[in-house]
Amino acid sequence: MPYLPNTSADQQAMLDAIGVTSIDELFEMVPADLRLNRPLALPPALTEFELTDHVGRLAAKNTSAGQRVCFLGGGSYDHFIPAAVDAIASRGEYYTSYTPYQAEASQGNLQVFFEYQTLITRLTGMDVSNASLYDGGSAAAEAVFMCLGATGRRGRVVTAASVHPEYRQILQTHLGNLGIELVTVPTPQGNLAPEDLVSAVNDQTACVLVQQPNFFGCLEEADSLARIAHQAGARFVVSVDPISLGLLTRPGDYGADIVVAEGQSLGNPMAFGGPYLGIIACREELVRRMPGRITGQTTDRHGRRCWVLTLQTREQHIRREKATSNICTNQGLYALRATIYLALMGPQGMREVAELCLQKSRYAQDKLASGGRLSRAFDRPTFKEFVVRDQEDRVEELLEEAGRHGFFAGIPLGRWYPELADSFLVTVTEKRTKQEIDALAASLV
Amino acid sequence: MPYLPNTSADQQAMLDAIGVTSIDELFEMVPADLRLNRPLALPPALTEFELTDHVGRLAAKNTSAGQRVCFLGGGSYDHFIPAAVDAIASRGEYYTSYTPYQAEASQGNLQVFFEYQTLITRLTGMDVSNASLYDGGSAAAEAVFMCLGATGRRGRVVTAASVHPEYRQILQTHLGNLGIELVTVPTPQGNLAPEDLVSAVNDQTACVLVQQPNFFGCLEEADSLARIAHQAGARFVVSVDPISLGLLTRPGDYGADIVVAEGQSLGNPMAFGGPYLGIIACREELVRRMPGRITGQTTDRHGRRCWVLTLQTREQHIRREKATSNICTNQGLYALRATIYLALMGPQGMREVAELCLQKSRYAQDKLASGGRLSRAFDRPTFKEFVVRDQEDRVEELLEEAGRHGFFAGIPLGRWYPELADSFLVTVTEKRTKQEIDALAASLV
Amino acid sequence: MRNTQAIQPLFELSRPGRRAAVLPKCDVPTRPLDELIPSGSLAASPPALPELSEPDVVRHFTNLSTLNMSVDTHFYPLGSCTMKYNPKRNERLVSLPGMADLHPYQPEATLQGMLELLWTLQEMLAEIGGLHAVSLQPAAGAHGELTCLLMARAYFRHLAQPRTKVLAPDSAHGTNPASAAVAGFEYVTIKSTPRGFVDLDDLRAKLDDRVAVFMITNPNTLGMFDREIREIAGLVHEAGGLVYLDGANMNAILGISRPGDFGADMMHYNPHKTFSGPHGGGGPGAGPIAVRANIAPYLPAPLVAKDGNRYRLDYDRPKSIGRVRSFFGNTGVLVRAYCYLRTYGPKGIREVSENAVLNANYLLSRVKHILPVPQGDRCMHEFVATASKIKAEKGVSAMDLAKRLLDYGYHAPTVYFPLTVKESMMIEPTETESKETLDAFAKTLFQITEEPAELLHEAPHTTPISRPDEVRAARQPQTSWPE
Amino acid sequence: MRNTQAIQPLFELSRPGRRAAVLPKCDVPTRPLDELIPSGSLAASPPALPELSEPDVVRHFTNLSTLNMSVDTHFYPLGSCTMKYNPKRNERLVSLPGMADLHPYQPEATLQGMLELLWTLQEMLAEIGGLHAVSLQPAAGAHGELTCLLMARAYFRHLAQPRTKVLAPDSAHGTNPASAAVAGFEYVTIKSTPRGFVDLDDLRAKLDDRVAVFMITNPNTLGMFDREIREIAGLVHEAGGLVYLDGANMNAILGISRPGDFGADMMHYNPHKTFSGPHGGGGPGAGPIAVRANIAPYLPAPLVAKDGNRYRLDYDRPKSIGRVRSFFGNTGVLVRAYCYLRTYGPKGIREVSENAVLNANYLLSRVKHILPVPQGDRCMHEFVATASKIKAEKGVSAMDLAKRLLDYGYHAPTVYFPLTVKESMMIEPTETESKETLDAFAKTLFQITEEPAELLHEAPHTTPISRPDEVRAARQPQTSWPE
Ligand SMILES: Cc1ncc(COP(=O)(O)O)c(C=O)c1O
Ligand SMILES: Cc1ncc(COP(=O)(O)O)c(C=O)c1O
Repeated sequence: MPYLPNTSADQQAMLDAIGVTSIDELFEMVPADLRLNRPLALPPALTEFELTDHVGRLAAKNTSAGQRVCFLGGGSYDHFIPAAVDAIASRGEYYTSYTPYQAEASQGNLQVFFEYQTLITRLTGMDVSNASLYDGGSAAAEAVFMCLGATGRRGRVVTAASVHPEYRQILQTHLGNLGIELVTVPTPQGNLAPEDLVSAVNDQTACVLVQQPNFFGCLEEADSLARIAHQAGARFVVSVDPISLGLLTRPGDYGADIVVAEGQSLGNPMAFGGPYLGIIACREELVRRMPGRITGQTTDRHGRRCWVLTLQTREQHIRREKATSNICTNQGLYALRATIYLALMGPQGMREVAELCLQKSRYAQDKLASGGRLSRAFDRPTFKEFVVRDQEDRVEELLEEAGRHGFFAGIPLGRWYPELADSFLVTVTEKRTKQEIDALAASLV
Repeated sequence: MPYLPNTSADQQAMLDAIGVTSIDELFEMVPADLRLNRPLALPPALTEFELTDHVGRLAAKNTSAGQRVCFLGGGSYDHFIPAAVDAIASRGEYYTSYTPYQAEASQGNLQVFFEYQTLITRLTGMDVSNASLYDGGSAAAEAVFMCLGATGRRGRVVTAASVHPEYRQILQTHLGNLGIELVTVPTPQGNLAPEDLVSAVNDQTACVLVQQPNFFGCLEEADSLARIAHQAGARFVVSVDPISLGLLTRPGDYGADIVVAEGQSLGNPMAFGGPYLGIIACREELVRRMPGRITGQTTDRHGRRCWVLTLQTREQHIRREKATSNICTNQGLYALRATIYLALMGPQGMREVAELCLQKSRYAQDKLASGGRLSRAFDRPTFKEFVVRDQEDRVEELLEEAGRHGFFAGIPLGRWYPELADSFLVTVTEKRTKQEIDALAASLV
Repeated sequence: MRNTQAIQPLFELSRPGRRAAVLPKCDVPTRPLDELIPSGSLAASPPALPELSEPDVVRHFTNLSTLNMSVDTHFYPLGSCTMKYNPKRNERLVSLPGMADLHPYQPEATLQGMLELLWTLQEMLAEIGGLHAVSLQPAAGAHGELTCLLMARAYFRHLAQPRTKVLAPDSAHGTNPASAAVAGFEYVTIKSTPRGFVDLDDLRAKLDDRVAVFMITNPNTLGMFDREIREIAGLVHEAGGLVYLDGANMNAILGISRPGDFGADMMHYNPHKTFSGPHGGGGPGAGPIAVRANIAPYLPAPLVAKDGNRYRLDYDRPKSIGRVRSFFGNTGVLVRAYCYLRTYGPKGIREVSENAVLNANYLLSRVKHILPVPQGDRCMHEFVATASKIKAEKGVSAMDLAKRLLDYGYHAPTVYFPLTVKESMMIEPTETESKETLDAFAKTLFQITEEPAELLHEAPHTTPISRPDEVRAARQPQTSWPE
Repeated sequence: MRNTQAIQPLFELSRPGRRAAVLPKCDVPTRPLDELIPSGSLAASPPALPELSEPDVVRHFTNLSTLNMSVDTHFYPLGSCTMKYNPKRNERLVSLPGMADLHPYQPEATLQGMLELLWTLQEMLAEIGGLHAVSLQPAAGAHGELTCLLMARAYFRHLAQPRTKVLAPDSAHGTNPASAAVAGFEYVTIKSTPRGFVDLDDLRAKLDDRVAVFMITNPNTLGMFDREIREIAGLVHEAGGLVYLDGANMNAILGISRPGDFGADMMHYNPHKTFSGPHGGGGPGAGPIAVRANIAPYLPAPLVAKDGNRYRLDYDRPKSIGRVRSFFGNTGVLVRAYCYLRTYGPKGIREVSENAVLNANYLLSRVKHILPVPQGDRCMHEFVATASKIKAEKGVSAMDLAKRLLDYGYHAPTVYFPLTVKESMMIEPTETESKETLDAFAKTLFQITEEPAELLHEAPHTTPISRPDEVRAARQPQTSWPE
């Protein structure tokens, strides 16, 4: 076996040293009647060449986003990934190491996480970021848990239909289990109307969670919403698209208490949904409720600047049932990738990628709406995504037809929004060209 | 520009420090009338995304060997490359370093080259290997130069038609230039008949160069040929397929004085012909005529075992016009890849890959010959390649037809051997399956 | 020889106007920004990120990486984490465009290869666990624990049983109690016997009709297989509770004993441990869960279903607890697990555990003369030694030994966990290490115990830094670079 | 912290019976070996290679790599080698299956993308050199030199002129004389002036009707552009000879001055220097050559030709000297060069040389106060300082300084070349280094010159080894591990 160094000679020598005669003897601890007396029913072993061939064939049964022109988004985005990200993240010292419990043997990872935390605070305008959570959706749930604790309010959590439906499902799983009401304010106009929020919050509301830009690609009136939440004594949690922060106001500047985000778009492949990167950042006062690992700067025995995991008394391995969260393994490698991505992009790069998304997606909206059959579902300012309504209400056919022309044209919304069964979500990243957009428009008629 | 750190502020500060007012001033050394007064006529700059898209499109205009079933060989082979080879060779410390002139900052490369040299001597049964030459063809030329020097004979060099035609072209380029006769013994039976060699060599013959297995895939009677060469006082040079040495007698055991080989098959991609790996190994007595770099073991100031470039007095940077060769930059990275490949394969792996090539290619021969239209051109034992004759003498059509069925079926031999215009060379590596071979046979009728 | 300049924090390396990434010109007619975005929503300036060239960035992160120990470079016997070799072939295959470049909302017809792979993995994990249904959605082991506990709540809610308690031994990993709390349970600790087994009397005493789940790690965190697991499960089941198996230590029993067969109703796997998913400096992992038929209806949606030879995502699960994560899950880690299982096959996968246990017992036999191993002479995949003797004799702590090991090129074992053993060093060699490595490690450990205490208190001496001031880090936390 | 066990030579790590690679079962009916191979040709036993597991192999080579300095990790001002940043995007693109997985004998119809790329590269290299035809076949710079000299022989043979001599300045790189010798020429050295320029009188004196080629490196190895190059070329041409431009230093004059315009008839490029091909620990490189129309017929075959919008390999070149390498050439390096040139474009490529020259002159201005720079205050892309003063004053040699630089995390400059300057240190920063790096390097160099001589004689002190015994290595050469 390629990964098993022990030869039978090694095994014999080791058994002798242990003082047993067979490997079976070592398993005596396992009562005979609990042992499996047959081989596991698994498919046969494959050599590296056979495995490569086999998985290659499975991969070939998929149509990759690159084989068509991808206009899909909805929380997972086809942004360009610079080669340097892959080149660095594929170094064994990064991807085959584990949590930096031994700071002296992990300064590489610790400094990267410190840099990651800084980049996230700069991007979001918040005070503190942790070193990653699983994904944007579970990060939203963790943020809500923080607010439940911070406010001591267990009455309700308010969110909007314009928040990613799967994120809301995750919230429902947890809040339903705890018997806390999740109020979802409808967004018929494509965004959360401040007046609707006013009537949804009450003095038992732990927090308000909105998404900016929202699931429909529309911009929320974030500052008004923040004010309303705070007036009700609730915390304001925003789920953002990190790419949009190259251009849009930083959540810290309109009053967010906690910012969460899906970090996939920062240099991580779409990979059928994972691994992704759960971003969470908050205000100073909430730091001791922050879930997951946090890296802090300090000095060593010789006064040298260095980094360590800090504030660990929040964490499960110390506080056990009193911990702020149960998270242990996080998404370190994807925090590294995001750090490299942001270091390569810099302020100008982030600004430009955001502007390209904005301009191209606006161009696509006008182009698609110009045909007659399709129209914009919502008349709101958008960033890189928008909802298109099909007069003829034949979304599935339309998208299948576009597929035959070589496009992943959009995401049908009916599965989450019965009232939008005639609509689909179109996303335009910086990778899409005018030519591709024009061709899409031509194919969608 | 992504690779230019200097900002205009940096440039200004640097110009001030130098004491000039503009970058142009720095170029005053270049007479004005020698300066180009227009931009170079090059295609416009591309961003990383545009370049990736552009080169991706160029790549898509090619049909890769993996997109068809590849039965091509003739000195470049479709052997399997384990993932670990790419993973290690893509580490920056290997591929962005240069010749280990500073031993203290290059022990990684030096030890790898020492291990490479050892693996090559073990594989070939020779005493000394260098740290690589350009490719198998130029290595053959270097070997011949060694023999010219060692024997002092400038009369002729004898080789056989069964040696790779391009290698013989390289020899002709050099020997023709030096006015030394290159005698090429015909091989109508598919191999070099000892009696023919006897009449080709004379007392002015510097060396005999043969290939084992030869270009037609056939085995030469290497030991008899060696004896004949030595009886004539000539050196015996053999060009081998390293993969075959998992199974075949080592050249050192049948009297080779110098062994050369194309190392591509040892973990290196076919890459349209390069970079490849020129392997050369010789007997002790010839070591001071060896071209290129050689790594030697020694100890450092503290008595620690270490490695350095040695016997450099052979080389151009020391001996200049008296050097054994003009080579400077070699193929270090590909020597590394071969080292990793051989370390992964081990004795058993090399034995098994050779046996798979042998058995499968023999199966393919019988299968192809069973159809009626095709027949084996030579009735000689072969290793992984063989020559097929088309009764109907329509090789090009036949191969094109096979191409349409998804096969790179073989290499037409007419371009080098008019007498074999009705034949083509078929290669079967360990990667080819019975199913693929059967399908090839079915398509070649 | 180290390049100290390149590893200055990004923010020190930054210079105004430097750039790495350059974006293409906009090829569509552009509009003024304020026409597209309400001025209030436009940031006054681009984000305050560092400005670097590509060579700066590459040199910075390449040098930083060399400050880490890792499985690719060092023996990494970090107990409970199963730091085994991460196959390069898996990395190659998971990054094929046909695997990595798939959008989660593509039509299922364009995902048949991926769905086939994931469906097969579900089947394999059910078989290995001896259980009936599998969800691949949880993102890590702890997430799997939480998901199963949420399912238990739903299950008992459905049975109209008000069960509010989760029990687990004191040796349990921190995520067990933490997951119980997040799921809204009251957490109760069960004593262990000196050899680390569940104290049956204490368990009996604490079992009642309020107990929903008993969580057990078997083999436990001492690397001991609890012989009484069947009896334990029996007691829990009698009391109407469910048995949860923390599968972090599955590396010891693959193909040898199946949780479903010894009484577990629910379990999670840690593919990043058992199935060679790389640990990524802290993650990602994955936390697939396997359950008995009676729990299956509560699994989070979607699962991969097979109709004839078509594969699809099955969302139609009325009793499902819903989602715990967006999209499908940590697919990349799951693809690696699939590659790993396909590489070993039925016979090989058992050899993994055989050699993991052999290596651990061999190392135990080398170490016990140096540091006492309270649990005795046998273990499964890992064992826990104690430094309390040497601590008493010359004041050298487990931490001192751990730090000194770094000097000799070994990552430290897990120290101070489990909490049930004083000055504990939890050592898990894994099956991918050679006898020579284990011998050299034991020899070094012995050498260290002979070294003067002062030297050890100040260790490590050859690492880039030594003994960071953690108190200061926590007192005045600086968790980001000042603007 | 180093793992010393993993870097033992492979042969010490080997254990009988250990395996990494496992091959598939044979799926065709097999025959006894002796039926297929004459017994005499069958090896008695498999080759005596080391036996290792995959984890062994990965850990061995990963740890070994960290003993190297490299451009990705360190400032590498190795004069004459242009150790610039090697773009990661080029590595990604060259390894696309559509580039890396192509057999050289595939039908041209299946190679149109590759041939288009190579044809365009031929065109670009002709334009940059100001010459007319390009061959991409030579495998490195020295190989390009040799190829051009072989063409010169053919050219003069064709003209029935018995020209037997190649001339070059004493500052020429060793490959120049060596290539001349391999091509069968008599090699004659031309003096240089103190500032490193060609001594015109000596050139005149040695020019006659036996001279075939004058080889010149311009900018020369002191990093000086020879103002008299036109005149020099004129003299050579008058004498009926050809001018060869060694293009190793093209990084100084891209888009600024073209060899063809200043009189060169033939030249080579070093894409692994000028066009960012990685140096690979010694190679591979490539040595494309560009020549004037009158030499074009002698270029090695094949070239890439374009008919309409089809591309093909043109073998039909009756006057060609033939082949110097098998197959097409070091394609992978050429693809990287293409990517590099497409990244910079016309304006950018000139900025490369501007910044290379700016960096060199800036560093010269920092260094000259520490070590004298005989050539004066100006240079092109590199300059040569001398340690002869400090050698005289305190016995510290260029080698001592070079070795000590390693301790501070800098690769050493090229020392003792060119031979025309005593105790020479040839420093080439390249354009991809930042001002801060150059400042820090100069500061360190100054610091070192202040350090005690004894310390420097024994440097380096922080590298894995120090001052290997080269004499011993050469006296009793051990070039492989004993069987
Ligand atoms: C025994 C045990 N249980 C649970 C966990 C949690 O798994 P994860 O880190 O994947 O969330 C771990 C690993 O840290 C563990 O060792
Ligand atoms: C001036 C000069 N000429 C020629 C060469 C030879 O080039 P290569 O090493 O690519 O053969 C070099 C590089 O080593 C050089 O610096």
